[in-house]
Amino acid sequence: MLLETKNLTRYFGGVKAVDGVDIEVKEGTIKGIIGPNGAGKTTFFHLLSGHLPPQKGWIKFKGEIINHLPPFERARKGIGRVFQQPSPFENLTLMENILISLDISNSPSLFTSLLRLPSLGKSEKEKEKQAIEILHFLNLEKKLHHFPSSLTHFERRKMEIGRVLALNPSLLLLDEPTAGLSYREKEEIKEIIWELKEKGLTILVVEHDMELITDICEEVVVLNFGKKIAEGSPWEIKNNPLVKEVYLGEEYASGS
Amino acid sequence: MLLEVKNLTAYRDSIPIVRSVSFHVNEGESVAILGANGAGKTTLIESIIGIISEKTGEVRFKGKDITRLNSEEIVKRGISLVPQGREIFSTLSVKDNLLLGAYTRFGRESMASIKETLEEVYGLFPILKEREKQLAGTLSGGEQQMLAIGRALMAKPTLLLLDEPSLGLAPQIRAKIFSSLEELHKKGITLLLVEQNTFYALRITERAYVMETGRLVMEGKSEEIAKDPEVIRAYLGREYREKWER
Amino acid sequence: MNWQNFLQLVLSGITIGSIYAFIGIGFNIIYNTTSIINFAQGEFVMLGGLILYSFHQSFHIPLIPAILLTLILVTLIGIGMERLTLHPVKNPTVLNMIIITIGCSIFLKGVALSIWGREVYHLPFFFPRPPFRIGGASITTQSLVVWVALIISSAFLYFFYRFTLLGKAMRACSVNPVAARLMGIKVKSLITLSFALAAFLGGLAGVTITPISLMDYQRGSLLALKGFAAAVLGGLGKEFGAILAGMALGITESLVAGYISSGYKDAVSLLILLFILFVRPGGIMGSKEEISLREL
Amino acid sequence: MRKELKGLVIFFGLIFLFPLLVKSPYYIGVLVFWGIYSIITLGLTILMGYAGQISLGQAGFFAVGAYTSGILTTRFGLPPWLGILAGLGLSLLLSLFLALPSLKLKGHYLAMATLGFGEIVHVVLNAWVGVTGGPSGFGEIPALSFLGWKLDSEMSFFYFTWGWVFLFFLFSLSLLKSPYGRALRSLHAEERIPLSLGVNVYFYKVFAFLWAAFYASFAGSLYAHFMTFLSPSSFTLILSILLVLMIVVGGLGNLWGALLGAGILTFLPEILRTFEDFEMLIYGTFLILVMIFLPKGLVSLRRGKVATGD
Amino acid sequence: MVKRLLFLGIFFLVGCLIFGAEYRIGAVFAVTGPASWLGDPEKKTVEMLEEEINSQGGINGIPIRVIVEDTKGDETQTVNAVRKLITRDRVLAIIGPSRSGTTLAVIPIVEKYKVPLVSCAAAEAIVKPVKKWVFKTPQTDRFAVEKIYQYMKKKGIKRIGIITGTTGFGAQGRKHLLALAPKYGIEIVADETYAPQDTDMTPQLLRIKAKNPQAIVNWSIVPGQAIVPRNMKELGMNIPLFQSHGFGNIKYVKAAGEAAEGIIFPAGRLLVADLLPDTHPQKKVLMEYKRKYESRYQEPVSTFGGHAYDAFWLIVNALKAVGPDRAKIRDYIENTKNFVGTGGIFNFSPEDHNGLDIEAFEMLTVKNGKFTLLGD
Repeated sequence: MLLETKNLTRYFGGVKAVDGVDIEVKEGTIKGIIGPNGAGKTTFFHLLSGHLPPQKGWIKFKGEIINHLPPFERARKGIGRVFQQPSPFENLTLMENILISLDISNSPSLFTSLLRLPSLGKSEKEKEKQAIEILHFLNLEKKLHHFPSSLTHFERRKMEIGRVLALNPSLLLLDEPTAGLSYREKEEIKEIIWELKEKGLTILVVEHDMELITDICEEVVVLNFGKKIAEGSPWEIKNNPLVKEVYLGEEYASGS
Repeated sequence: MLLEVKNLTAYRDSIPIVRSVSFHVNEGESVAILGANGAGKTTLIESIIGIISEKTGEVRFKGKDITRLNSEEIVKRGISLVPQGREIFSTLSVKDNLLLGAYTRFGRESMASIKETLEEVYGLFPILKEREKQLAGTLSGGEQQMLAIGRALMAKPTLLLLDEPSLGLAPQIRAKIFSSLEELHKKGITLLLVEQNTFYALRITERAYVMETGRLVMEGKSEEIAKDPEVIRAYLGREYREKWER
Repeated sequence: MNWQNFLQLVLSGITIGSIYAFIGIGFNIIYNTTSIINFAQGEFVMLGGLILYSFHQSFHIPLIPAILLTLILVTLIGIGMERLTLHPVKNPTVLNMIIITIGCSIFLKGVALSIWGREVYHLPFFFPRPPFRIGGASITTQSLVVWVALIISSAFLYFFYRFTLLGKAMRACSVNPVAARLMGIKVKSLITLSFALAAFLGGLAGVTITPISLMDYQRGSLLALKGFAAAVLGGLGKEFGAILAGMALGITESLVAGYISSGYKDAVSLLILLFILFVRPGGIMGSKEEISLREL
Repeated sequence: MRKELKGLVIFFGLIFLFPLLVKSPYYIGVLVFWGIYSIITLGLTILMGYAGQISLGQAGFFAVGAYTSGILTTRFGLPPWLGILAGLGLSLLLSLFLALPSLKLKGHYLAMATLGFGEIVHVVLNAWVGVTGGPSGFGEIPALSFLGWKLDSEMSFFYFTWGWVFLFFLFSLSLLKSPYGRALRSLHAEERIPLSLGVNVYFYKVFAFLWAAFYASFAGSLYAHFMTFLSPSSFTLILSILLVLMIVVGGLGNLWGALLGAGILTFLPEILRTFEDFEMLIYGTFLILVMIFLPKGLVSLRRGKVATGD
Repeated sequence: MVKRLLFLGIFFLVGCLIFGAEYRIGAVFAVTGPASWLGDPEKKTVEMLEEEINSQGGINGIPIRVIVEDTKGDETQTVNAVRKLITRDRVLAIIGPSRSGTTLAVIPIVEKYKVPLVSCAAAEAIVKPVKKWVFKTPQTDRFAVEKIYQYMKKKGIKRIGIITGTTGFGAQGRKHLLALAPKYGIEIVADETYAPQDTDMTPQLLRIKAKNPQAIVNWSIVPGQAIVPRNMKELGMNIPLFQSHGFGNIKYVKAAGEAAEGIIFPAGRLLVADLLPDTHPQKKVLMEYKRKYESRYQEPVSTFGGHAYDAFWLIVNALKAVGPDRAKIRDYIENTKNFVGTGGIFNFSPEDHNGLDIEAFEMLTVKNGKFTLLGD
């Protein structure tokens, strides 16, 4: 198991945003998380990435309990998270946006940096090469020196994925990766996700787009009012009457 | 013609985003503007309602030129916008949010008629009445969207603009929002809907425009647009397509 | 020291504290519509005191009409300041606006310097009679005037922000100015109104405290520093927070000066302030919920 | 980096030539203060312009640097460089204390906390009479010497100061052009984003505070040895605000802006001094006009020519 | 920069052409800022005197020009201003600065450039130890303290409380109050301070009250001088209040209102000039300055303007006698004897660059809102 949670719980005041969720994610798989708005999907991600501490339960990553680790440590351990709202570093170029995460694993000492010793240049060159590779993979290499403000919404989304990929993560948390994208763009994201899976990444994805979920996920977890109400293959989920009632509605009833 | 837009070009930071767009909305109609992210839909809507002032061309509402008016004036004349991302007043209560929606009516109309609208909104979205006293920021995404629509309705607009009301909503909630929009339309409110969710948008509107890189590239009856192979390929997902065909 | 002295220290702490609180709520009004700190708030206080001096002592206008005239004039200055300096700025950042208010503060001080010079002015107590005695401690009539003015102003503000549409609209402006415009709220006019209100209250503070603290052209900014501390400590935007924090600050200063060391009283009270901020990063009254909502 | 180097050579070339062209000790003296303030603003701009934090207490670190090296050299006869080092050490320690709450505080609340720090330093300078000399201050601080060269003339101090400005500028530039600089600039976004990318936001916030305090403290030591007299009235909140003004007027988040802002606001009072009572009117108007018409600071007058990252 | 220099150069040349030769004297006062209550009357005084001399044809036919620089009471500004006066304006001598701190800050510069400076600040540290080029006209604060203590000794006051402001002036006073008390057999039972912006000194006064002293000494600048007596009155403290010579402006009496009645303080004779017997050697000088200043500026004269008055005449007298030479001016001032000024009768010497003794002070008190000589 790459990731495991047990009885994970988080309250806000009296509201249970995440309520005793157990989840297991196998290495190299893609798992979808769906549920109505306010079901606690994003809070669940906050708990996994360390932006919120859980009140109960534990999170095990690569066999180690990581409850106490701050977000940046978890990122360094290999949990990469892409947020729902695109939030690039506006004052950095596309390339620099990617370099930020490359710096984590490969950064010369402050002393070297201030005096600009030769090893700095070497490591910078190396990282730039890696960054270009990632941008190439995302079809963004032409916009290398652009600032995010001049990118389209789609390009920004891809850039954010690239930024996280630069961390060389083993687990990728994607929060509505295709929200606000056109169908063509969704297809491209889908392809990227497939390719990542082939490279051996494990992916946890929150989505409302059932089509995407059906296409990419092996397993789906349904959350409602912070509780896990169903788990199974996309096909099972779609035909689960409880899920239909609370989430999918009648629209999908005649679907498959 | 209720709303008429002629050769509108609108800028953000001096960059033209909307390029000489012309279209119209008739009284009692429900019209959609479709397009991918970045096509300029939001800019178009914001320049109609006066949030964006850097623009050329003409916008007429009820036959009067409103191009140069600021948004406060435009709202007073009967256009309301449900903005993208909801933009509710998160630290004010739900009820205060709604009352502020009727801001321009205070002093011009009686308290009773404002109360009446409030009840109508509560009738449309009963959950809002339940949450009346809660801070708006504590609502869930779907509830916030309802609040944003309710707030816009409080101004009793003749024309309601909606900017991506389905963004980031669960399928069921999405369906609920759209069905309440249909209901509103039946009550006689003119709708101008900007959407990416082509499936729903075309289902509840009579006419639609397609927008690409700042220009309107297609116009027609919603039913016809939905049959256009170009549109189907570009904007409709596979599942929707199947459903539509059925 | 005995009980009587303790009472006296608390009473004079309350007097000092109510001065801080009074200035603090002025900061809140502008913060509530614009999310900025108006560094010229102290100048409104200063102008209130000095203009009243001129009207009352130099032109011999009776006290009540003189106060009214002063408040009108200070309010107009507040409106003028906003209209001339902040109003014309397109897409201002918070930092830009704050620096403009610093510029206004310096400018208004310059104006006061050229009109009133450097002298320290004083006004007689509004009700000239010997101090009241409570349990062996004394309290001057002017302190009572400050308290009453403070209580009335804050009650008015509370009512205004919670129960009037205009007040709610003003709060809406700071939460989300664009959405406020979409409601048909004239955001810029309300910002002007908030400056008018803040100037009025600053002027009222100046008018009532000058008989106690005396006034000169640079005294406003010195007092404003403590007022700012009160506003922040109480939680920005919270009228009662400012009052509570102002009082706490005043009483702390007074007790530290009375029991520990007068030389270090400001340092000790500032340390306490830092500590409170450390424990409650949003001020005493700042609810965590609201802060996180603002950040979302 | 190369592009900036050209500007750097031209600017500092002109500066270093200045005393040879204009021999007036008055102007050289004013330029020394420009240099001293520049060192502070170069540090502060990292904190405010890049890491997105605010400090209204920078005069406090300036004072710590000045007083520590002043007291140690005058009272205890320590060599000046030891005094400077001690000042730096103390400032770093204090800024660590200040930086810790800053991890929790934001915006106006952080401004208040730093302002409180500056005021506490000021109160201590006033009240700790036995050590600081209290409000009357103390004088006869020995002059610095550098490689056996006694820095007791305006000219020699000028070269010494601006030599340091040059070095500090290079350090700042190197920092910003390194991985550390990128991480610092990432703090401008919402905290959760850099955090999720493995950037230790807490470290960098503290780092930026320490960096700014280091610069301010060093500048303070230079100030002490140049003035040879210190009193608390030189280290007030007004100075802290002035330093922030320098950065914003010059152009936030830009090293050239920090230099330019410090220069303008050092020279402005010199030019305005003859106006006496009207000085405040002109000064206030100047600030308002700059913010209305050049909200991005004076550097935005010369686009393209700009150094780092903006 | 170059443009500005060019501009200044032209300005300077034009100035020379129009005005021809002139004697330039520098003046650095805290005209604005927290110490402007000092700098303002000083500036007004020297401007008045400059005009007076020039209207009488200057010194030996050459007009004088006093270049006043505003220091805002800030040390950095003062240093710049003095450097400018010396090296750019090439003044012969400098009057001021107003504050002790700023004076101490510029001493290294005037010593280095060898320019005579006559300070208007009170601190004893300015002239003790003697600096070659530095003089001062205000009565030394130590003598003010001694004057008060002499009076207390006479009245049998042995236990006192002191309260001082945390400004340079207050701190100097506190230092002397503490140091000199044993000499007069006085015990200081309470020692309190307050910050310049404080609006209420009740806590400090309560602490003093608890120690039950026979009198209180308050050493500060405005507005503390007005607030302390008022707070004392509110607390019902009826023991005598002594204040410093900084109280020497009738405006402060007004600011303190009724509470000012009975305050005792040492001061130069300027404030009570009209009460002096006609035979008093200072009477003529004092009355003349008072008349001129008050008729010109429509405001009461203060002792601080008097310090600038004395400094101005010391320099001008020297200039008249020895001509435009910095070193000779210095020597002349150092040897000035029996110079009758507003602050007293000055007798300078190489060991004494203040030239005044304790006799420069009179004990004054406030009666019916006016200053009056304190009898025995």
